[in-house]
Formats: sequence, structure tokens, C-alpha cells
Amino acid sequence: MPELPIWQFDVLLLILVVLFAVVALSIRNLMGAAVVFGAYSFMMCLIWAGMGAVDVAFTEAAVGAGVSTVFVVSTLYNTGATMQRRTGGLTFKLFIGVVVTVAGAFLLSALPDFPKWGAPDSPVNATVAPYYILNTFEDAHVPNIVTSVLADYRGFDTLLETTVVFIACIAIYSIMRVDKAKLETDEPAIVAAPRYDPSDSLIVRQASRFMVPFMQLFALYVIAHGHYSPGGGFQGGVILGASLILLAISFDLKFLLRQWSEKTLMLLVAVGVFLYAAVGLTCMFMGGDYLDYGFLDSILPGEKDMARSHGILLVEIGVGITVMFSMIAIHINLASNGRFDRGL
Amino acid sequence: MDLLGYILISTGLVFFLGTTIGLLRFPDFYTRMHAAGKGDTLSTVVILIGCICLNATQEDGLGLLLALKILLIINFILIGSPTATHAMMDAGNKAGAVPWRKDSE
Amino acid sequence: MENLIANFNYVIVVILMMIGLWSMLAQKNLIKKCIGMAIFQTGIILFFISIGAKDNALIPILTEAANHTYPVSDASKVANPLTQILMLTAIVVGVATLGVALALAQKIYQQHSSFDEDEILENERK
Amino acid sequence: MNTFITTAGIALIGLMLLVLIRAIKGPTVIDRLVAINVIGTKSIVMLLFAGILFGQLEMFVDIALGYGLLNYIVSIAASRYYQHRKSLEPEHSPGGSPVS
Repeated sequence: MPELPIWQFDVLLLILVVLFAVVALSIRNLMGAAVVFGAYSFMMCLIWAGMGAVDVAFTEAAVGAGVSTVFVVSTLYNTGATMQRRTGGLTFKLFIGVVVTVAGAFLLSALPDFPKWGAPDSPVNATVAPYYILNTFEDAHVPNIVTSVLADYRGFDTLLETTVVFIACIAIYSIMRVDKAKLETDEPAIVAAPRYDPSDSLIVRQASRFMVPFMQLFALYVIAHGHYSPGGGFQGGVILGASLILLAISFDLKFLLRQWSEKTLMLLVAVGVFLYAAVGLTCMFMGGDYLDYGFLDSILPGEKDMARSHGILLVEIGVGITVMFSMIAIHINLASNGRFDRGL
Repeated sequence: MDLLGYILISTGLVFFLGTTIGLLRFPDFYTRMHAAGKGDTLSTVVILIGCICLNATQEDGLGLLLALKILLIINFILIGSPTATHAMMDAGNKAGAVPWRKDSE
Repeated sequence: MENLIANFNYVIVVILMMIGLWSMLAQKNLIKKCIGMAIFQTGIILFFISIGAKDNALIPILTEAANHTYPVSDASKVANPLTQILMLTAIVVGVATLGVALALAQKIYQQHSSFDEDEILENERK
Repeated sequence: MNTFITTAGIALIGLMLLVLIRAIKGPTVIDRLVAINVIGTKSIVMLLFAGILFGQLEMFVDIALGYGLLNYIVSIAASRYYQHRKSLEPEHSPGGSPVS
């Protein structure tokens, strides 16, 4: 058996997660499937916490509880589809089932060749990872190894991932966004407008009004304290985005759009990536390589290792801005059907 | 202090058992909501207080910081969970969930 | 059988991936396909995280409270940070791509008033 | 202490499994939503248990705090769906599928 610190939990949760996956796919009501899929992500968060991956667990917690289920719900809200059609193609499903089972059997046949679960000397754990573990603190003065590897050692990777989030936001924008005037002449909107009723749910609105400042404060703490505890730009950005999505849900979309216009949102999505790239370029101007924060020591306080620590913080802020506003822009596009006026 | 923690966590588990039985056995949506809304919040809060007791003896102020953070979690659960319960109850009412009556079986 | 227990994580990875693949191939509903895609993705993330876990290892954050001394002397007592950061970014990118998939599905629904693949194909042929 | 926490955690997972039965059976979506909400709240407790077993609770408590803040967004979004949806159009969308 593996000797992970809490392997009992891990084994049980791994079995439970398969159950959740099967349940989420077998429920024919689409809302039910979306809701159970949210719980699936809770279980995944627990598994990652159990395997010692706290940053990943944090990201999954923020994404699963805050945004991903809300995206599915807003899509269902705008389309009005409720039930999955009972299709007759049982033979087709069985055929696919056989194909998938054979593929799975092929994959499982390689099982004895894998390193044991939790072996410290497996190829993954023995090649480059020990360097990060042993040298992070002298190099960058960051106790959280994940943060330093994320933003410093593998800074290019994170830059491109941030760009991918940015591109996904642009893609959703170009798929969904429609001109309001054009839509009215072409075809009626599929969903009639829900009337904003001030007496609708006072409790929900007041509770959200109370919670949102705490969420934003906590998110800023997560970004700033990411050097010493789990957290960083991705987690903090998602929590910030989720707090504004909560406002949009519990009040209405107009409430959000009064504060953040379309133009501001898209500008800020770009500003985050730009900040990241600009920090890298500044390093080049100071005489180093791209994203080599050590050369920022003449403009940032402290020695070379502290300069790297501060550079990581700047980069994380850029990531946070991009992720936050991408999540908000994606939610507004999905919830309002690209019309940017009203929605979930 | 540890003993108090054990007692509180066990109590919380008993409350959660009650929640589970209520969720499984009650006949309609509103009664199930009753079991879930009350029992869930109460059992979580009790277990979290038990966790505070278990960690209160840590050295150099860490126990105090942890206690503060867990108290914050309790605070947010006490605000968020009833709000969610209210919203779901309202949704069920508006979507037309029929209350169970004794003569309906 | 011994392999099955010692490598239990890979078994679950394969099962999750195949559930996701089955859903993407056999389900006719676009939303279910999106959910299947997300499940497949979590299978892959689980693969990476579980090969990075180590026996009796602590989380990859160095603190004095956990008897870590700066600098660390034994790398085998800290879980692998590399796989974790690869997957951390993958989760956020995953939710963004889920958004793209849902946007496409929503546009398709506007055109064809259905999430069902067969009905969409019928509508196309008309 | 660790034995007790492990036992309590396993009991908690077992009870979550029972709650999952309601999520499977639940005749309406809102029943499922209730069950999922309970599971989400109990995830906070499980995270704290994992932290105690790792001996580094101060790292796990942040995740639990994040959960405590974000946990109810899904419930509110889903109930918003039902509050608004009801007055909009019948359950059968045009061209949609018949409800069994």
C-alpha cells in the first residue's frame, strides 16, 4: 500500500469521485447534471488536498465553487433546455462502450510498468524537481515552492497560460457578442426579460452585499500572501471574479455593468497580460534575460533574491487581473447571451 | 482541551447523521430542506469548534491565529448557509414543489 | 492484484478518462459532452498530481512550524511541486475552455433550438 | 489524535455517500441541490481534517476559508434559475425534447 500521509481518505475519495462522475453523466435533467458536476469538483478538491497539492486544491475550490457551475447554469438559463432527449441508439452506446472498454484495457495493461504510487525515486520526482525544492529559498526567497516555480523558474509557461485565458476570453467575445439593434430586427430574443423586482429576494441581496467585501479582501490577501501560504494570482483572480459574479447574480447584470463597462473589462483583461510581459521586458532593459527578475534589483528594494521575490509578486498581480476580468467577461457573455443587458 | 474537541466532533457527527437520515427519509422537498438547512449548519459549526479545541495548544500564537481563521469560517457559514437555504426554498416554492400531505398517500 | 492495489491511482485515472471519453462519444447532448470533457480533463490532472505525491511527504511550502529548516536538506520529504504548477494553470485554462465550449453550444442552440446532435443534423439537412 | 480524526473523516465520507443517494434519487433538481449543498459544506470540514492529519493546518485553513466564502454561489445561481425561469416559458422549449 502507498504510505501517503492520509491514504485512507485518498482511496475512499477516489472511489467516491468515480461515483460522482457516473451520477453526473447519468442524470437526464441537465440542471441536475450541472449541479452534481459541481459536487464532483468538491471531491476533486479534497483529493488534491489529500495528496499534498494545496495550491491545486485551492484553485479547484475557487473554480469549482465559484465559476464553472455558474457558467453551465447560465448557459442552461439562456437556452431553456431542461431535459436530455431519450434517444433510442442503445446499440450505438453499447458499441462505444465496448470501444472505450477496450481502450481502457489497453491503458491498464501498462499498469505494471508505472512507478508505484508515492515512490520518492520515480522519474518524475527524481530528475528536476529536487533542484526546485532544495534551491528555491536561496534563489528567490519564497517559501512556497509552487509560487516560485510558477512565476519564476517556469515564467514563460505561465505567461503563455495567461495568454491562453486571454485568448479564450476573446474567443467567447467573438462567438457570443451580438449587436443589440441588429438582433431586434433579425429575430426575437429567445429568452424574455426577467423583470427586476426589488422585492424579489432582499435576503439574498443583503447577504451578498455583506459577503462581497470579505471575498475581495480575502482574494487580495491570497494574491499578496501567496509567497508564504497557498495562493497566488490564479486563485485570487478567480475569487475576485467570483465575488463580482455573485453580485451580478444576486442583483442583476445591469448592476455590474454600471460599474464595469464593456470597454473597461476588455481593456483590463489585456492590461494583466501586458503587465506580465512588461515586467519581462523591463528585465531585458536592465541587462538580463526575459523574465529574469534578479536584474530588477536596482529598481526594487533588496538584494537579488528579494528582487526576484518582488518580481514574482508583480507577475502574480498581472495574472490576477487577467483571470479576474476574463471570468467576469465570460460570465457576462454567457449569461446575457452576448447582449450585455440582462441575464441570470 | 483535546477531550472537549473529541466530544464536540463526535456530537457534530451525530448531528450530521441526523441530517443524513432526514434527507433520506423525509417525504417532500420542504421537510428535507428543513433537515438539511438546520442540521448541516449546526453540525459543521460544532465540528469546526471541535477543531479549534484540538489546535488550541499549538505554540507561539499559531493556535490563536488558527482559532481566529476558523471563527471567520464559522461566521461565513452562519451567513452563507441560511442564505442558500432561503434561496433554494424560495426557488422550490416558485417552481411549484408540492408540499406533502398526510392524505396524499 | 498486487499491482492493482499499489497502483490504484492509475486505475482510477483510466476509469475517469474512459468515462469522459464515453460521454463525449456516446452522449448526444452537447452539455453532457461538455461535462464529459471536463471529467476527462480532471482524469489527466489526477494522473499528474498522483505521480507527484510522495510517501510521508509534506506539502511543498516550507515552514518552520513543520520542522523544515531553510534550506531543505532532504528533497524526498516534500511533495513534487513541478506537477502541481503544471496542473494549477491547467485548471484555470480548463474553465476558460469550458466557457468557449458552452458559448459554442449556446450559439448552436440559438440556430437549431436544440442541444441534441441528431436534431441538429436533421435541421442542417433541411 | 490522528486515529480519532481518521475515523471521524472516514465516518464523514460514509455519511457523504448516504447524502449522495439523495442526489441520485432526488425526484426534482432542487432535492439534488440540497444534497449537493450539504456535501459542499462538509468539504470544509474534510479539508480541516486533512490539515490536522498533515500537521500543517495553517496551510489548509485558507482553502477552507475560501470554500466557506464561495460555497453558496452555486445554490444562489441555481435558485435564481428557477425563480426567473418559471415565469418565462413552459418547460418544453420549442423543438426541445418531451419530458418523460
